[in-house]
Amino acid sequence: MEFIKRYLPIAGLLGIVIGVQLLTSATDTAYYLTQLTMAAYYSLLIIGLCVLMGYAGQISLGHAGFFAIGGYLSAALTSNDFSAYRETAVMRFMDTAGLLLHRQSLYGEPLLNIQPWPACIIAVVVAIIIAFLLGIPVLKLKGHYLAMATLGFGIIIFRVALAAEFFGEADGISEVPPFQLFPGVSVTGDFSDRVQNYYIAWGLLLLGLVLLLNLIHSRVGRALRSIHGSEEASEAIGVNTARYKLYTFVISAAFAAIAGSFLTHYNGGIGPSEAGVMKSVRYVAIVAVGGMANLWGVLIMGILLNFMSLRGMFGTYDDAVFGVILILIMLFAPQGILSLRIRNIFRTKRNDT
Amino acid sequence: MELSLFLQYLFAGITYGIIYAIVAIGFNIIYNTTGIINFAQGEFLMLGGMISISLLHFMPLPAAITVAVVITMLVGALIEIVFIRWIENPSVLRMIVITIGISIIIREAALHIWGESVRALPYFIGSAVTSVSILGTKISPQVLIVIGVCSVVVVFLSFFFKFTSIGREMRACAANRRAATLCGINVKNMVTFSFMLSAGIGALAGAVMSPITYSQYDNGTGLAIKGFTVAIMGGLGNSPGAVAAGLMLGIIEAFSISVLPLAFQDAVAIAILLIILFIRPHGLFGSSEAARLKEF
Amino acid sequence: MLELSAVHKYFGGLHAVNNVGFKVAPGTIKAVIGPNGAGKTTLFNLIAGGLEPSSGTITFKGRPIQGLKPHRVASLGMARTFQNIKLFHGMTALENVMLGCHIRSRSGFLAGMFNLPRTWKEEKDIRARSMALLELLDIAGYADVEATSLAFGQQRAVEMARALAMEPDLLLLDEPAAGLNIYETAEIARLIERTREMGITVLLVEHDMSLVMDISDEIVVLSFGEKIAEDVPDEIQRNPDVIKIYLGEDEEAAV
Amino acid sequence: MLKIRNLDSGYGKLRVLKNISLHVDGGEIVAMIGANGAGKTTLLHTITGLVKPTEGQVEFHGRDCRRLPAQKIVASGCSLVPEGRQVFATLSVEENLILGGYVLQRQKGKGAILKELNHQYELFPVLRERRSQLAGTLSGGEQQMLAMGRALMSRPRLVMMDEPSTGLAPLIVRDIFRVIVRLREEGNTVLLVEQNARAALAIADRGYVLETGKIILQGPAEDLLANRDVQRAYLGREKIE
Amino acid sequence: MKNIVKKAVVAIAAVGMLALPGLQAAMADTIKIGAILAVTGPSFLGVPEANTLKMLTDELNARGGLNGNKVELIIKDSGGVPEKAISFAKQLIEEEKVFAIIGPSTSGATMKIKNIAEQSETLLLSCAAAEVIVNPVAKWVFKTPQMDSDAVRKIYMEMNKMNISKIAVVVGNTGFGQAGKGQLLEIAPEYGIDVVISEVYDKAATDLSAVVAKLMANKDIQAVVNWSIVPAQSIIIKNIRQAGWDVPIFQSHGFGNIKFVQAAGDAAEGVIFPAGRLLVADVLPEDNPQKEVLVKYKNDYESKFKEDASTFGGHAYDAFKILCRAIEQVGVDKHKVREAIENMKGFVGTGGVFNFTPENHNGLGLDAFEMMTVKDGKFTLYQK
Repeated sequence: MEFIKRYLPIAGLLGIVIGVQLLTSATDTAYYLTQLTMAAYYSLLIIGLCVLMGYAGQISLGHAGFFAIGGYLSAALTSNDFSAYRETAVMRFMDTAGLLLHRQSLYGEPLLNIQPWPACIIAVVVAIIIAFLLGIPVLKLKGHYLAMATLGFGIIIFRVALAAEFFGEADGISEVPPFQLFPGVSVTGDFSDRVQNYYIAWGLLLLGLVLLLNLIHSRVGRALRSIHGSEEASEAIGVNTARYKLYTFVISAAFAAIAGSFLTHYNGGIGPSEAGVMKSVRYVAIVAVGGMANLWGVLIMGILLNFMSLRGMFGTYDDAVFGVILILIMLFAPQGILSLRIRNIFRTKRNDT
Repeated sequence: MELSLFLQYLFAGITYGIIYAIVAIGFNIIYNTTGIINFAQGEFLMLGGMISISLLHFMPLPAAITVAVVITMLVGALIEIVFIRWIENPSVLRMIVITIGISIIIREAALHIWGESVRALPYFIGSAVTSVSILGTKISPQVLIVIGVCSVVVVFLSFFFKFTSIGREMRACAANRRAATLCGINVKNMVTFSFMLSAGIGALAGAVMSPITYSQYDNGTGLAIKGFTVAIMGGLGNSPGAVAAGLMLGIIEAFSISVLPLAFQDAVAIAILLIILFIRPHGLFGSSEAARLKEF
Repeated sequence: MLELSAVHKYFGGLHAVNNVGFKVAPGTIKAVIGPNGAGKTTLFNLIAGGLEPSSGTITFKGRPIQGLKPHRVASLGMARTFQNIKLFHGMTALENVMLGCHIRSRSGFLAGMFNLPRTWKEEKDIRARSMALLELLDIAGYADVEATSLAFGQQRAVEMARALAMEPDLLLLDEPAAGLNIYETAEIARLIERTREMGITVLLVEHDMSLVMDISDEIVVLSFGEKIAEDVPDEIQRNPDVIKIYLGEDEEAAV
Repeated sequence: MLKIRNLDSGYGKLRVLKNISLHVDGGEIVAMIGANGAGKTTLLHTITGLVKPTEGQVEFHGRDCRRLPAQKIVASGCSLVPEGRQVFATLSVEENLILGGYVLQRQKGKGAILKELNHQYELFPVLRERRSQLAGTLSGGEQQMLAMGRALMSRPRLVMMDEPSTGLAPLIVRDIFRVIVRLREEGNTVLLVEQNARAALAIADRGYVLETGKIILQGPAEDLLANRDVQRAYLGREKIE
Repeated sequence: MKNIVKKAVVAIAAVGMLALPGLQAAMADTIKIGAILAVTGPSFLGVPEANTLKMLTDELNARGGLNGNKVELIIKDSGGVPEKAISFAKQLIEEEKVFAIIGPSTSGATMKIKNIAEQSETLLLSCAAAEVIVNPVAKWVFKTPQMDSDAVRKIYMEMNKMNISKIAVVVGNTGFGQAGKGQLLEIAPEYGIDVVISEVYDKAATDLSAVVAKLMANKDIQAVVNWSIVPAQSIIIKNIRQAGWDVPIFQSHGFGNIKFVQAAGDAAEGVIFPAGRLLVADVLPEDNPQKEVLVKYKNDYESKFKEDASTFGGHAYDAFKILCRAIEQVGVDKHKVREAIENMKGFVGTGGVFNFTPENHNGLGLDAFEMMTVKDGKFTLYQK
């Protein structure tokens, strides 16, 4: 029973995902899949942030930083030319291990890169390590201090991306190669692989969702919610609050890094704006709109708002739209936009009976 | 390092520092009466600059600045009345998100009102190249005006809080809101007033520094982050601490340029902030006891 | 079971706990009483790990625990309740009790995310055990009700159940009868005695004299951070110092 | 002076007070006793407007003050000495007192404040000695006196005191209770909320017993002191003597 | 739980409805030109570009369009953000089926969509400056702003004349600044110039007197080159002059916006910089081939938008006009148009006289620049 309750909506979502693909392909509007794919990757980060903010109750205004770590490292390792280091021991070892990629640039120059798989793993592991090291001191802070510290972390990542030649400075990194997951299946923005990439992105998102749903319904999830309720009482029943907060932070950072890595391969590039403060704020806004501790709500809003933004539906008011949404939601529906409707529906129903 | 060069750095540092301190004091005034960090504080500086530039077409400089300060104060009051006043027991998270939203909206509104172009008030004395010589170092008189005005503001504020009855009442709200209510003080009006005060100070600083730093729709954000850094370094709510921390950070930043590439200037400031947060979250000049009492 | 010796705690200039030492023998009920502000809650937090003593030692089952984090103390087998009931908002009564099983279960983040069979089974056990506890305390009917919306007395019971779910050796009760009426207080007293019958040692702080006198094996009296008496209830009631500090010199005050 | 009828109050969904009715007449000391968590503080907060009642009436001097904000209620002459003193720790003693006279200053000007200030210094000589000290550095008893002095600065018609004896040594409690008695002699009205039931009832004219949000007993103070239930629950007398 | 499913269905239905306009648009019979411009965001060069494109499109349609076809302009605001540029590029190419894309305004965004343009064989006429956009050459990608390297050469040639050999380089941390810094450092040895110090400042910097102090401390420095498109470029020259430092200041063509001059006030006097002739259109000799084009564009723009024309708008102007000319020549066939552009010679634009070749997708040379200076708050030609 419990099992069905948890997984039925996921099956429903899977059905919708497939349905949308079939519908768009049939109506020759498959181009919608491009933005749906990108939105899925952003939503992967957002559901991770949702567990951190809504369940463990810790704000992070620096999550774009983790996204950027994942994206930038993947991009730099797979796109920067390491030919100059060809003879170093590390490179030789990686070469024999098959981790290097010899290829040619679009213009015929030889390039020596690291394979996307190891690059992605390195990127995510680095993000995890940074989240771990950062989380230990940062998560001791509360309220404004926590907000400011995570914001500061985001700014530092942004500055590094902007100042380091390795990361392409202000222009970012372009011409990132496809990420071959299995033979015949790659993460790439090529028009011909669009449907395939749509399923990769949504498959990843659904997997992430299942993992997080499992988590919040487990012993750990219960403990996380208890931390959000009262740290003191939660300690008293034996929950190692510091460790739980830290692990949640690390998991959400890993989700962000994976999203960053995949989206960068999909887009074929990344720029410093991905690490910007506005991006972090936007993620927080979407989590707030979705209702903080409501994974499904956050997921739906994440897809919807990112999709609309990526299609340019907000025009020159893109940031303003997010500002207005943020305020309206926080003022009138701090439990998220879906809470409003649900409550109203229930209210009318109750009046009927 | 030669004396003149040293002084050059020092003045640069004091200029940054005093501006940061003013922003930080703006944060503190609101924080003290409400426990809220107003992330839109930087926008008050922007508004002060932009409005006085627009008004300059119609009136002389002093009048333009005065009217701009008044208008910004009204904006501050409006923000408090519309967004803050009626929320009962908001969580810190909610207030952070709301003020960030306000900041975005003001910024975007400014973009659509004034466009993206950069403007500046004229130099109050002389022109862009006028400079005065101090111990062999040449600096713009506007720098001295900024330092002077900001110092006057700081002194004025400390007198205001110490010796006027409304200042005393605001301190009472800061010390204990409930007890202030029980004394018959309308705490909500005090909060509105604190928003006006901090908006006014921000606007004045924004106007005075406009010739040096220029005004643009988005130049509040960077200042707000630095100002917040300084507010935390000085101990949230501690205004003398903010001045000390502001000057310290400004001078560190200025001298960091002599050894580090400029690109890392901001990273230095943020790194200092993170280190302080980790080892002394209540700030360099705040007391841990006071910080504990202000637990969120 | 629990032993305090020469414990001091300063807050700034305030000497909140001054040279307090006593023992709690296994299987007994011990009460700490004293007027408001006598340092009882501070003492409780020192034992449960929320605060670190300025000096002195606290040992639990023979090992020093002063300065340990509360969750470490809890995992050693010490459970506590709070004066102003701290149930978790937005969770049902059952979930609250299930949280009490936290230290007696093991599934971590990865196991939780992948929902391994082991986790599945553990979850089932926890649920069954928690239901049993709710039944024991006669509140099984409210299992699926949001805990914080229950009546005060029921909330106390849920909190007790949560503490018992931890299967503690020592149970700390911070004013368990606060806010309860006479009947509910009697109920709590019965419950505490049953707890002892289950082999759990109890240390409680309480204002309600009748409750303390009824159930305690021994009583410690605190005043201004100092221990002024420690004895069986009957002796405490006769102790002139206790009468003086605890009840105040009412004759004079009436003047 | 103060009339409360069928009052319900609480925080959010939590109903703390249920159907409370009571009255306080001019010139008397009324004691409200009850255990921790019985709802005593909530009652005082509801009267002062810090908590809004969900049902019932609160009438002060014939004026319905249910809808008034807290500061207006204070201005109409109903002062609260809050639990735990709540002095302005970062302000000096004298500033604390002046702030207490905020209402008076608005109504009668600065001169009235100075006069009232002297009156408080007379009542609590120790405060005069410490007038320029920061309130946070005072001892517990001194803070309690400051809190009382501050509440009295506005020349209230009704003073409500929430647990004035908390955490104080018996000697100091005695001093404070003496001041309360003196206040009555000067014509003030006092609503005293106390856990220290014996001390409170000893100086009160009338008393109420609050238990889990309901008034279960009321009457002249002597009667309550003699009541066996009260003795058993709040005085511990049955077993002790 | 049912609610969630219901909601998801509603959301999908909404998405489906969005699809309809797209379908209709694809059937219309016009030449669609897409533009991805940074109208908002930290680099806001897109405003004059968008204005110019709108103006030109209206003008063209008023005259009956291109070869009788109406031109439809679709402007997307990228906010200077690469991922949006990518999304918009795909959207324009696939859904709108645009004939060509003008923009993006920034090099970073251009580089991100370069491959998309190549793959989909869509003409991309970038308004961004960086060299890498057209070097190495990509078949479908062109750009209209002058080469950074040519601007650098112009400056170095002037320095050689002035006997300056030791310089300081300061740049803003935008794509424009970074690219300029690279070129300045790379080309310096060719002209026997030694870059003693190079510094990068933040695009939002508000005071740079400390960095000026650092430069001043180095007595070898004979000139300062500042390369930037952000307001801070006015701040730095102001700070230099305030410090009483009388060093020759060179700026990049990014200084070619009168607002920066106004912002710098007196400090801008005497600044030397290379730029397209748009800035000095009025004072150009009559026999200059660009004179007519420049004066017309400038007057049109300024009378329509009540603000000074800038070289950035000029880049969009050139891109649009080049495209139109190619379409007029060979009709609406993207392969032919591409070839026509690649072989276009002697096209007179605001940026200079364009001569494209299959190897040179920029088409401008050193002569596209004039050295200019500021006199009495106005741009004038620089004469030694």
